[in-house]
Amino acid sequence: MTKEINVPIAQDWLKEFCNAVIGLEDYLNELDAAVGDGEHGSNISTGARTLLEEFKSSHHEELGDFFEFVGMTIINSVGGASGALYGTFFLRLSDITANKSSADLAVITDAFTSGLQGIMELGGVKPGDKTLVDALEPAVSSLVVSVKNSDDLLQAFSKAHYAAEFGCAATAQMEARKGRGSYQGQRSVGHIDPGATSMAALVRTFSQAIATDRSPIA
Amino acid sequence: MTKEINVPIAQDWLKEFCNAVIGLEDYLNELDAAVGDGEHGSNISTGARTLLEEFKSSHHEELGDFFEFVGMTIINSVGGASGALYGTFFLRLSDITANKSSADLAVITDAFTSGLQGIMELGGVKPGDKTLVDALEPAVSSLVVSVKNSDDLLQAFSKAHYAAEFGCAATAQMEARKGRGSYQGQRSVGHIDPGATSMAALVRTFSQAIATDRSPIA
Amino acid sequence: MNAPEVVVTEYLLGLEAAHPEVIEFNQESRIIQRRSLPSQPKVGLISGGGSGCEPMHSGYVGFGGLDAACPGEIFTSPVPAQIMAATQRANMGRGVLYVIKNFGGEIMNFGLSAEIMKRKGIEISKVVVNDDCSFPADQLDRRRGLGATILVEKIAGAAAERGDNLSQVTAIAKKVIANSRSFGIAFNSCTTPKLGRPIFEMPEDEFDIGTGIGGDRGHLRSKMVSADDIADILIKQPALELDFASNKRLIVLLSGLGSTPSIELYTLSGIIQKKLESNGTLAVRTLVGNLITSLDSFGVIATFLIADEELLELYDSPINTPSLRWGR
Amino acid sequence: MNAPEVVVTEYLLGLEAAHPEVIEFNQESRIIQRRSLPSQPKVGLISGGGSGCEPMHSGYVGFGGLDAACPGEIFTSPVPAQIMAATQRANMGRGVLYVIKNFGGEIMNFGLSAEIMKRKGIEISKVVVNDDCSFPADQLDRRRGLGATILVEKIAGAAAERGDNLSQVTAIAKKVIANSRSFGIAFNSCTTPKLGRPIFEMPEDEFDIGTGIGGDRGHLRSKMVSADDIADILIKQPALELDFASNKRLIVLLSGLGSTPSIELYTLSGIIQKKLESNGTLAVRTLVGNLITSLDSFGVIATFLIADEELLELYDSPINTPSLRWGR
Ligand SMILES: Nc1ncnc2c1ncn2[C@@H]1O[C@H](COP(=O)(O)OP(=O)(O)O)[C@@H](O)[C@H]1O
Ligand SMILES: Nc1ncnc2c1ncn2[C@@H]1O[C@H](COP(=O)(O)OP(=O)(O)O)[C@@H](O)[C@H]1O
Ligand SMILES: [Mg+2]
Ligand SMILES: [Mg+2]
Ligand SMILES: [Mg+2]
Ligand SMILES: [Mg+2]
Repeated sequence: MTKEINVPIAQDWLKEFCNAVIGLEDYLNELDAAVGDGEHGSNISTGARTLLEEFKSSHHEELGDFFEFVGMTIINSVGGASGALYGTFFLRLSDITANKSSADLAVITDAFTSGLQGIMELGGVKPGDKTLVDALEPAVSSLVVSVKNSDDLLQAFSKAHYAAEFGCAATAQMEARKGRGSYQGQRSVGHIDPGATSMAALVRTFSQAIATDRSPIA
Repeated sequence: MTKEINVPIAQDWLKEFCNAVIGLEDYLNELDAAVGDGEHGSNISTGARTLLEEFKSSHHEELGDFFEFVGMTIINSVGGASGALYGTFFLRLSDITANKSSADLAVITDAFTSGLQGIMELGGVKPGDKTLVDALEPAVSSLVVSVKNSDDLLQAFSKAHYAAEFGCAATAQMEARKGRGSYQGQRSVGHIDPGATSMAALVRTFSQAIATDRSPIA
Repeated sequence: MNAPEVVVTEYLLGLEAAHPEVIEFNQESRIIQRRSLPSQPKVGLISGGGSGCEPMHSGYVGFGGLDAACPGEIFTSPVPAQIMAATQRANMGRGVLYVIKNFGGEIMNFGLSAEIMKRKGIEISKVVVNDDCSFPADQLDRRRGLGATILVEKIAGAAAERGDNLSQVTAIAKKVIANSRSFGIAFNSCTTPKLGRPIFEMPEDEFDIGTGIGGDRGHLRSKMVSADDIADILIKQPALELDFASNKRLIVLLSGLGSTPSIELYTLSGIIQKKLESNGTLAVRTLVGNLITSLDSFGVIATFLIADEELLELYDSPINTPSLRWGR
Repeated sequence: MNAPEVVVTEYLLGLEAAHPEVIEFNQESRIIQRRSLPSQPKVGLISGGGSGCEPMHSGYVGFGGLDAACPGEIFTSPVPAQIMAATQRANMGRGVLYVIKNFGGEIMNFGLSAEIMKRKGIEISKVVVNDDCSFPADQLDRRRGLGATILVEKIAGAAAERGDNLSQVTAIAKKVIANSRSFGIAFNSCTTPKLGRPIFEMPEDEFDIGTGIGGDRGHLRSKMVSADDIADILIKQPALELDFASNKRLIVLLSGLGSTPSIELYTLSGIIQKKLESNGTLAVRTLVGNLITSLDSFGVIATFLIADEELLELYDSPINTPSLRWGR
């Protein structure tokens, strides 16, 4: 059973994520059309395609370097609000995993916690504002509990994944207070947030990557 | 039975015509939409409204003056191709009826013949080009025959009216070679020409005016 | 948004209010005229046509452009009373050039006016713009005046401004006409205030080839094609008639028909320029925007003018009108 | 007309080709930059935002305007790589002003870039334009950057051109922001290349109040009203916030959202001016056209700036950009 992640596993995670959002491009655009400007799917897929292309030639030993590379690639290929936010998330992961070639649940939880904070700071959002934070925050809370309970990595991320999906679904009831959706005020209620949907996919693909892991550490 | 027209009868004619085309405004616009730019009804109605207004204060003894006044009013209120053409028609009527306080069928036929020529010259059109000429020309030919046959004025204009309506209907089979309809080429076939339709109304209202005439000469 | 009866008047009032230094709306005569006449008498330039084709022509009144414009009702040529008032305003004793687009209504109304004005002792010269080459050359009658009208107004306007006499200004205008061709396409019909609906229906996946202004539909309908193919359609006939192969320097205008977004216009003009260049022809000047329109039609008119040194110099010289301004 | 992936690039190529003397498209960095830097070092000005809002911002690059613009994908803010390239291009040693519209994406991407650029020793100053007063003043976050952005670029651009230093240029920009308000309405939704259909549905007889750019819908839907009522809606909140009653001289911008015909725009701007005048307020300058758009949206954004002598002088000074040009 996978107890830690390393660069190959992290890269598997990101690949799964990239393929997932590319598959969701139209769906995410449609979600964004209901509350925003109809291009979250395309934005995030552009980043995903760039990442997949970069992975063909990239090579990193340490998680810190790998996540910095991921963060910078996203920041400089996605644009919009989501590019800066997703990018910042990975830059924070990079800070916490600096000089590490592997990370266990505790470190990963620290990293995700820091990533969440980075997003909340940069975006000026709190939970309940109907953004990707509403998928990420429940996931991070769940991870924190898992660390306390000494769950194994897969257990922890399975729970985190459910928390994220649950949080994402809950955005339907929220009124957007940040981002383009906020311009609609009450009219945003009744629609799931596109950023929360892609963020839930980020958490889900993490558990996928560690479940199907074929790396030597496994 | 009316044998001649004078200014009051001519004015009755024009009033009948004005009311007729105002009533036809939308229909003529629709006809023009099919082959042109959808405003023949509005153009000609603008002129009609102006004329009706002017008639309230205008006063002319001689037909020549009256028709010049009508022609100039139309020219300076209608615009488009039809304003210049209808205006010219009346200016030609004015030339032929200059210094006359009344006109019989022979004079009227001369006047209409000259009016037709004026339109054909100014517009550079011949019969068959799918224009108002295709209503006017058969009417004029019919008047010429009526003069030969010594028809009375009402008979002559009843026949001329049918000839005009017939000619107007026949424009449906024609391809426009002049005016906006011509830009459509073959696609103009199948639609009645709006100008021919208003021109048929001009001939029809002449017979109406002399039939319902209440003037001293009657 | 407004009652059909007042549409044109309200527009003209708005135009005047927005450009008070350059033009004024002479409400009595229903013309747009230059705010102040030039200090030196020059040849006058006037034009006019149906409204709904903005900024044509009122947007081109001012220094280096027209002296007056006669706006008709929507898609209806102006009446002689307007044209004569404009003539008298524009006449500074050196004669007046009428820039007429080849539409029956304009030919007739400007023609009638010219006759009367000449009798009043004003020297009148007329040019008829017929740059539309979507109809074959043996159907000259059908060749409408399109984008070249703007070039005539700009270039002949500059010639008048520098002091040319009436026959010189007329010759320049004719040179522009002889050396320019336009071609238009459209993806829909405009909606006129009077009809309150599109003049004609156009299926989503089709477009019209050979479109004019004033609500005209094109004379060939086709299934939708790529921007690249559209560029080819727009270039083909002008290239043949103006012999781009030998005349390698062009002024190119690309006008939207009223509701074509800027991003689409520049995209298309970029493709056109690339195509020209790959054939060794250079667009030495390019003008892109809503220059001659048809209410809210979605489409374009491309205009090409062979640019020799004389025309280029006049084109480049200063102009200050509501819709074209440079050098001042 | 074109594949969504190439829409922006093709537009930028077309813009460059049409205005080669003024701007160039730096393809590697994906920015539009002034063709030649001024002879005297001056404060640099850059801006950027989602494409689809043309001519914003690329159309305002040139003498007296921006030094570089960063066009993002359709309705997507640019990425820091672009912004940093633009910063480096615009930096002539006297610092660079970022003109940021109040959208999360722009705040964040310009913010990230500023941090990095400052570390590289470039002096950066930022202003956030939030002239949209369709949201109440206690929801500052939601107040988007609209037409005032053009005024900031024009007026701060002129200040930079005359040699002001970074803090002076920044102060001017802030003064413009503090003294301007915008309000938008729209009659439909634009169609984005990616979705291939309107972002949202709007019944024929309704319209949106409080519309922004970038495909935003308004936040209040209403039944269709007259042009006169629309003018009232556009004026009301700006008049309150800028106190038109005491500040009697304004610069007024009326921008179409992309597919609003010129005749409608001038009609509306005329009505607005008349209403202002009847309250004793004067539009001393008026700019009407497609200035800041949202693809093919049909609607308008009205922007009002209190014009004191300083701002007016800077507004009037020469500018030569693809979309704004006067005095040169
Ligand atoms: N200020 C913010 N803080 C956190 N998340 C945000 C913020 N603004 C937007 N988002 C998230 O980004 C998503 C939209 O991303 P995207 O469509 O790519 O960018 P944009 O909103 O600039 O068009 C939203 O659904 C929301 O989850
Ligand atoms: N050159 C012409 N000669 C004769 N009649 C013409 C000519 N051009 C147009 N017409 C007539 O004018 C009618 C259209 O008039 P109208 O719609 O008012 O003007 P426009 O064609 O300028 O829009 C046509 O139906 C046709 O009968
Ligand atoms: Mg979005
Ligand atoms: Mg017509
Ligand atoms: Mg017409
Ligand atoms: Mg966006």
